[in-house]
Amino acid sequence: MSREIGEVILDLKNVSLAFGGVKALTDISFDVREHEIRAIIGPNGAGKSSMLNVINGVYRPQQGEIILRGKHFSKMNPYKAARAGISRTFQNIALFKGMNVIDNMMTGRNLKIRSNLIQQALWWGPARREELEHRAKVEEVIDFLEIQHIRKTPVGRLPYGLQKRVDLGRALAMEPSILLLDEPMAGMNVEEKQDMCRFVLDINDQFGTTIVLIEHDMAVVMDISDRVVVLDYGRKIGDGLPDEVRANPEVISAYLGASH
Amino acid sequence: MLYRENGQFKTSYAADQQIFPIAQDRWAILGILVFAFIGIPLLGDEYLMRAILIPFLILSLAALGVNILVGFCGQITLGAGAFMAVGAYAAYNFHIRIEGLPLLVSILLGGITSALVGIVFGIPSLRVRGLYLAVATLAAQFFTDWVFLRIPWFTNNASSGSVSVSNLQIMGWEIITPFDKYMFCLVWLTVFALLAKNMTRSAIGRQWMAIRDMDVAAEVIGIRPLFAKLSAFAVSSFFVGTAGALWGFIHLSSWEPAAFSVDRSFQLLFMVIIGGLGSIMGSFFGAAFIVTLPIALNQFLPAIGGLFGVTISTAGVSHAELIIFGSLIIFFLIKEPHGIARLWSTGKEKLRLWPFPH
Amino acid sequence: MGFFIETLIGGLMAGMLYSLVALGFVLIYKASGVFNFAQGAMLLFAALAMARFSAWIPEWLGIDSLWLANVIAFFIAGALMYLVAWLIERLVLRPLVNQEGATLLMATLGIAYVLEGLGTSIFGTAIYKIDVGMPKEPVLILEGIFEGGLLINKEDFVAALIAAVLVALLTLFFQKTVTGRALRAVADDHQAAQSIGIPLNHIWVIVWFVAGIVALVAGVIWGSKLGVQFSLATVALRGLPVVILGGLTSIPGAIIGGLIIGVGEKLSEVYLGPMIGGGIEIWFAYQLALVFLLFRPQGLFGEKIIDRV
Amino acid sequence: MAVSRAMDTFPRLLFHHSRVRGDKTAMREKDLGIWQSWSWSDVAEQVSALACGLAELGFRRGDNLAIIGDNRPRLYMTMAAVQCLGGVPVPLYQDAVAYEMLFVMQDAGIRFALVEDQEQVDKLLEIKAQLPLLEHVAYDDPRGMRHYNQPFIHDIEALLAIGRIHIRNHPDFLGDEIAKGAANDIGVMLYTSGTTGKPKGVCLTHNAFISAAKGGVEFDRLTADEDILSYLPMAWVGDHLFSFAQAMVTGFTINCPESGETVMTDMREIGPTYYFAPPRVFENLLTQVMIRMEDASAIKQKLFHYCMKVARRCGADVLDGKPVPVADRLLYLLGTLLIFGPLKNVLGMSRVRVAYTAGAAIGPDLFRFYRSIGINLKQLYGQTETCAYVCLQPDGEIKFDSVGKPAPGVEVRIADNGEILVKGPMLLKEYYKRPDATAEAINAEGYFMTGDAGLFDDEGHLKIIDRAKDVGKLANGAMYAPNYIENKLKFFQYIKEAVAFGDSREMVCAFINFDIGAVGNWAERRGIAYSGYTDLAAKAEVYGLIQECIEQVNTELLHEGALADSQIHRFLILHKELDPDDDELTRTRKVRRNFVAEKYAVLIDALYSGKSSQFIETAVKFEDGRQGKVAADLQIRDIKTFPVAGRADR
Repeated sequence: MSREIGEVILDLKNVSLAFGGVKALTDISFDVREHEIRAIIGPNGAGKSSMLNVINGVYRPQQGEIILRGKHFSKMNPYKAARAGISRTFQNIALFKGMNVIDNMMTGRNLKIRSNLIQQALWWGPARREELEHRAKVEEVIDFLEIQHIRKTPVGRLPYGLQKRVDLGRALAMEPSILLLDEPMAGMNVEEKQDMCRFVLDINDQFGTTIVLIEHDMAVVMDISDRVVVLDYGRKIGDGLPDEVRANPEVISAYLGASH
Repeated sequence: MLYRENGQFKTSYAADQQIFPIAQDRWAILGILVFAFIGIPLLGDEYLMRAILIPFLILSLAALGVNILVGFCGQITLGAGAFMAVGAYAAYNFHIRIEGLPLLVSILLGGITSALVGIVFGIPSLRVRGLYLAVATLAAQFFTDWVFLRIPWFTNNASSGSVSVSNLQIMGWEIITPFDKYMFCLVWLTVFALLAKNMTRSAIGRQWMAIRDMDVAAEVIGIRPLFAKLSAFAVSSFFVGTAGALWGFIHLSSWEPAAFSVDRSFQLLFMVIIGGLGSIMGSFFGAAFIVTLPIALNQFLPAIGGLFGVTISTAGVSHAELIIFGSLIIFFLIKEPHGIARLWSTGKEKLRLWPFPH
Repeated sequence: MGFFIETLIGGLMAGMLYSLVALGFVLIYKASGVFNFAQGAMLLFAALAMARFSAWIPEWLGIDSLWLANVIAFFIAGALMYLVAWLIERLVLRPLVNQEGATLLMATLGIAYVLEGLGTSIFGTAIYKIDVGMPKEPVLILEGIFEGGLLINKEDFVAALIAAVLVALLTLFFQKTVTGRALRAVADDHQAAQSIGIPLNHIWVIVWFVAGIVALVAGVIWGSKLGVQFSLATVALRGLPVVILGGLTSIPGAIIGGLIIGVGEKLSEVYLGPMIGGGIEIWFAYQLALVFLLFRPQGLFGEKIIDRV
Repeated sequence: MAVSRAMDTFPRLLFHHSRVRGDKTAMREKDLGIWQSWSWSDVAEQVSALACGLAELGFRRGDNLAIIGDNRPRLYMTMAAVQCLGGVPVPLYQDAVAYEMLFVMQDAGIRFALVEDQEQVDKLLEIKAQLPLLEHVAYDDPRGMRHYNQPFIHDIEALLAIGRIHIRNHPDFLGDEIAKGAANDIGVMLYTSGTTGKPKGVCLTHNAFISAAKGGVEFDRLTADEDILSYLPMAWVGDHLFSFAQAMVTGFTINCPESGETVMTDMREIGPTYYFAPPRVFENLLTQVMIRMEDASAIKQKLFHYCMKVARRCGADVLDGKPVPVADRLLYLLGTLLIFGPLKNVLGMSRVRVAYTAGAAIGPDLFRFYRSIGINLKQLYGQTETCAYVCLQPDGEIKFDSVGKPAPGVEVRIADNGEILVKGPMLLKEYYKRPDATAEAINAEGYFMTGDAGLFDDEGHLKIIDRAKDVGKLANGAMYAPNYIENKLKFFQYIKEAVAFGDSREMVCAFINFDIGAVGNWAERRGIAYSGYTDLAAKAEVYGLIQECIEQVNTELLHEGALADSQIHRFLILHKELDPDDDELTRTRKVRRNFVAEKYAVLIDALYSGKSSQFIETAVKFEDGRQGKVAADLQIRDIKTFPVAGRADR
């Protein structure tokens, strides 16, 4: 491997999150290094998705802070996170159903749009130029994800596996430095899983994107991730290299408890 | 069936992203424009222009505006009539208070004023959605109803409560005859439809649709709901406002606040629903449908009644109109929730696939 | 002070009627997720039926008793409302099941048009009187406490009383009867209710019927006060801010919201009106609701919406 | 640069086009959502850079370069670049697995390879140890190639870059190299598929392909404005002729699809004017058309079938410009508007002026379908050794069962044993390093022996009968081609399998298997009750039905000169269906003639001994694996044959 794992770029310190009285996350700290693939695992309801939602500001934690490239945020919001180069995919695919694949991915280029509303209304100068440039960028992502044959299909008509891929494509179109993947392989068949694994590794390898990933399939996690955080009932019960985590008795019991 | 697309390949993104990528569509739209600009003025009579075509053109413009907000950005509004009123009265005030202000500028300023008011009434959309928002927009409606009825300044202290404009001209072209009015509205609509189409196919349009389809995901990829929603309110209100100004200035010449009542708001909403939410084309279909339906009913109902020996009074016709209208809305919602535009695009798709069914 | 309290009470009385309209909205929204814009049209339709039948019945049956004629007319109008509820469920709700809220809202606008058209073509467009023997004369009360006493409209008082009784009855119906409990179950969770064997379609008919009866009562009261005419349909528009304020899913919310709006309208009309011009009550109610929305988007008693990702 | 004006090699043709139509599009490829285009001058520039880059890596005159990948402009350009340097491109089938490639790579002594992508690089790495000669591998698509650090693996971009530097330093180099080239140099080496024995490298000269291409171009009046979809394997001679040689000769545009999955869509977009596909592609398309039409509404289906009836009646004549009644012509016009035009559009064939098919026999129904809806589909005949150029069907002279007339410049002769012999400029120079095979294939008079048996009909059209080695002789010495007869029989929908006998016998007899579906249907319509195949096979009515079919074949055979003696005299309907499970058919459903002859020897005897019936009992395997026996008393029928006129000719 030629990519080299760098310094810590994302550091979460003592994050706690509650909905009403229900605690979703309790005092969780962990860090993510540049260029690594960091997995978050845990049984259902362990708070994995909440963790991602805290990182990119969809949920506001009651306590704790997020340090992104040395900048402290007590609260993130999704727009700020996006600006800072964090993009993500969703567990229950959150594509824009009324648009086709290209347009969905074009929304991922939104932050890079410089032309204003009037220029766009006139389809004039910079607006037109930008449309064409971003289309070209999006086409590269389409090519990368091998979804050429559906580029103009409305996303609602796509099968589940392809929707997941488009969701990833939209996140990639942002050219993120950190990519959060919420169960990218859930509900897929073996072949689709393999494809998705390959894409994740390729993204990490080719663009040096840091990846934080939630995944259920332990085999996949152990294969592709550099370090693993284990959550259970909103607490961190393990953190380290895949092999260390696998040997951690607390992790084993949590997984056994969750009937594994 | 009529489509022969072999050989229409695209060698650049510019060609691929044009509004009508299929040559046959380009020819069709060109044909329609030629007919509208040359054919109709040659063939149509004054009644047709005054009673059907001018209202159709202006309401199409308003429907475009409503569709931007409701269809593209997913923010339900029941207050479109209010923004027509704001546009009309603002343009009126600019027109009469500033000596020598060109007509075009007055109308545009009317639209801009409407856009500003639209932004103010769009603020609740940042906090509430769906049905709650629909009610919030009614607030705009009732507020403006009241303002233009009760605050004399806006009507230049007109004692009757009705205002009127005269001496409409653009660089020496006096807009007097129905033909003049038709041409003026047609040019205006053509330009604005193009602007609307451009917006909906560029970044701003995608922002609106993203907010409509999945607002959380939109925010996560860096779309600011504040900007997206308020810009939709502003652009929508601008379109609706200029339509209001045209309605007052060109179509009515003199009007009262009742011209822009809550019924007008509902009417505009029906246009975009029946025409097709989220479709530029749909706005035209909807406007055409709603403008022509009452006229058609007025023509045909008594005739049909006559066939069965029943005389249908004018009042009877208007009652029947309500019933038929309401039934049609329900029928459309059940049978084709995406409106005539969807029928159109399905039909087009069928023609492209012909003779295959799918 | 006395004048203020008088206004306040007047507002409360009017508010009670708003509550009644709002109640119709809430009932239907809770049970079928439909924001029923046709509530006003139902009100108009019911009132028209009541007004016309109470006039026709003495003619047809030769009954002299106004009271009896009214009772018969009330039952006929009630039956009509059942028919309306049944037709709506059959022709509109069932085909549109599982559609988005906005679609259903539009559908109710369609229903409103049909009902208005039907109502006026069957019953005519003139202004009709409903005389159910409501006392018209104003009374003075609490003369001991306030100087000059408080002038209360007896009719308003009776109306408020009827409204209160109706609300109480409905509450009982919901809490104590099997149908009522089924209704609540449906309101909580459509699918769950269906899976334990509650017939959704039947429930909808009942809810729309109940809403129809509420509309009928409200129509009778408004009608006897102002006469039955086309403009009654817009009364529903006055009910809207009430539901927004109270929360779409809350019956107490509808009542309290109605009272707040009623009082607010009257107070603003009396105290604010002279400053900025008359006729502000409609938009004032709306602005009140709007400002309120900004701080509490789900209304006073509505459930908080949590975004799940 | 100074290049000879003679246009007798492909590099010279290329630079000619870049001079006379430099701005015209030479190649397109659907990539990144649009059709990326290269003009002839772009191509010339890239080819120059590629050639110089290769030269810089050490590519020398006479070297062979393997090209492996899907149809990509860069791969076609590499062919030209290699030819510029006097080397020989050797395209390989891209879907072959590594060990299948090994033989060709070794045989051709490959030093350089240009491949499409990571997948192909991996294959080469897998067999690299067995390829000591292989020095350099370049790839076109960098996807996934980041970690391939081996010094002998190059990105094509890097190759282009060093090529461009080379051009700056040695501006005359390439011109000189091209000038050294001669028309008689080997232009390309294509490996035969090698159904028997190892593949052989067929060495074809520039002159051979240019002659073949020119002949075809003149024959069909192709121009520089044609568009062709290049989607068939580059290693196949047809693609080399159509997509490379003819494009180079005329200057028309080749279009590479985005991927295998999108060929249909890409075809619809491009709408080629010149199209080639093997019969199975046409067959699949037709099947799709029929299946999709089945979902159509009843009215539309009626309309479709009506229009197709009109098309069958007069479509081919309209296409050939023959006289057609006015009413039919109008109906056909209507059909074109409603059905044929749209159908061609969805098939991507609206603009097709000339379409060819070859490689296998095409069913007459299939062929007729395309022609009747106005697609000028024709057949051609040729081999790798003849640049796929021997016979072509001229416009307006289309016969379903012939492959047309000898192409311009080609001499065709039928040997005594029926074998087709051809001679012309398009012949191979030799088999690579196989003088023995070369000597075997080309006879003393310079004719190439195709190995196919054929005959010319009265109008000079060539008909392919069979593989020459399968052709036998009747007792009277007349030619006898069992496959040919069997295929004729099998064109009837009622006949599923047929086995003909006649080699060294005085007459031809046949076993028939009918199609249980079609005949069952037919029987039901006539109210004939039956319990199964064996039962139905014994019915006199069925015999009558089959007999009619065979009689028709006999009348056809009568007009086929040398085969007139092959008319079927007697036949029987087998009591069971021939079955791969009983080893009577191969798994690809070809009849095992010898096995069947042995197994049913008693039936054959009965056929030739003039009996009118014969009892037989046969062991069968049922689908569930059980063994069983089927017994029947088979009838044998005589069939009317027609006297052969002009027997004296032979």
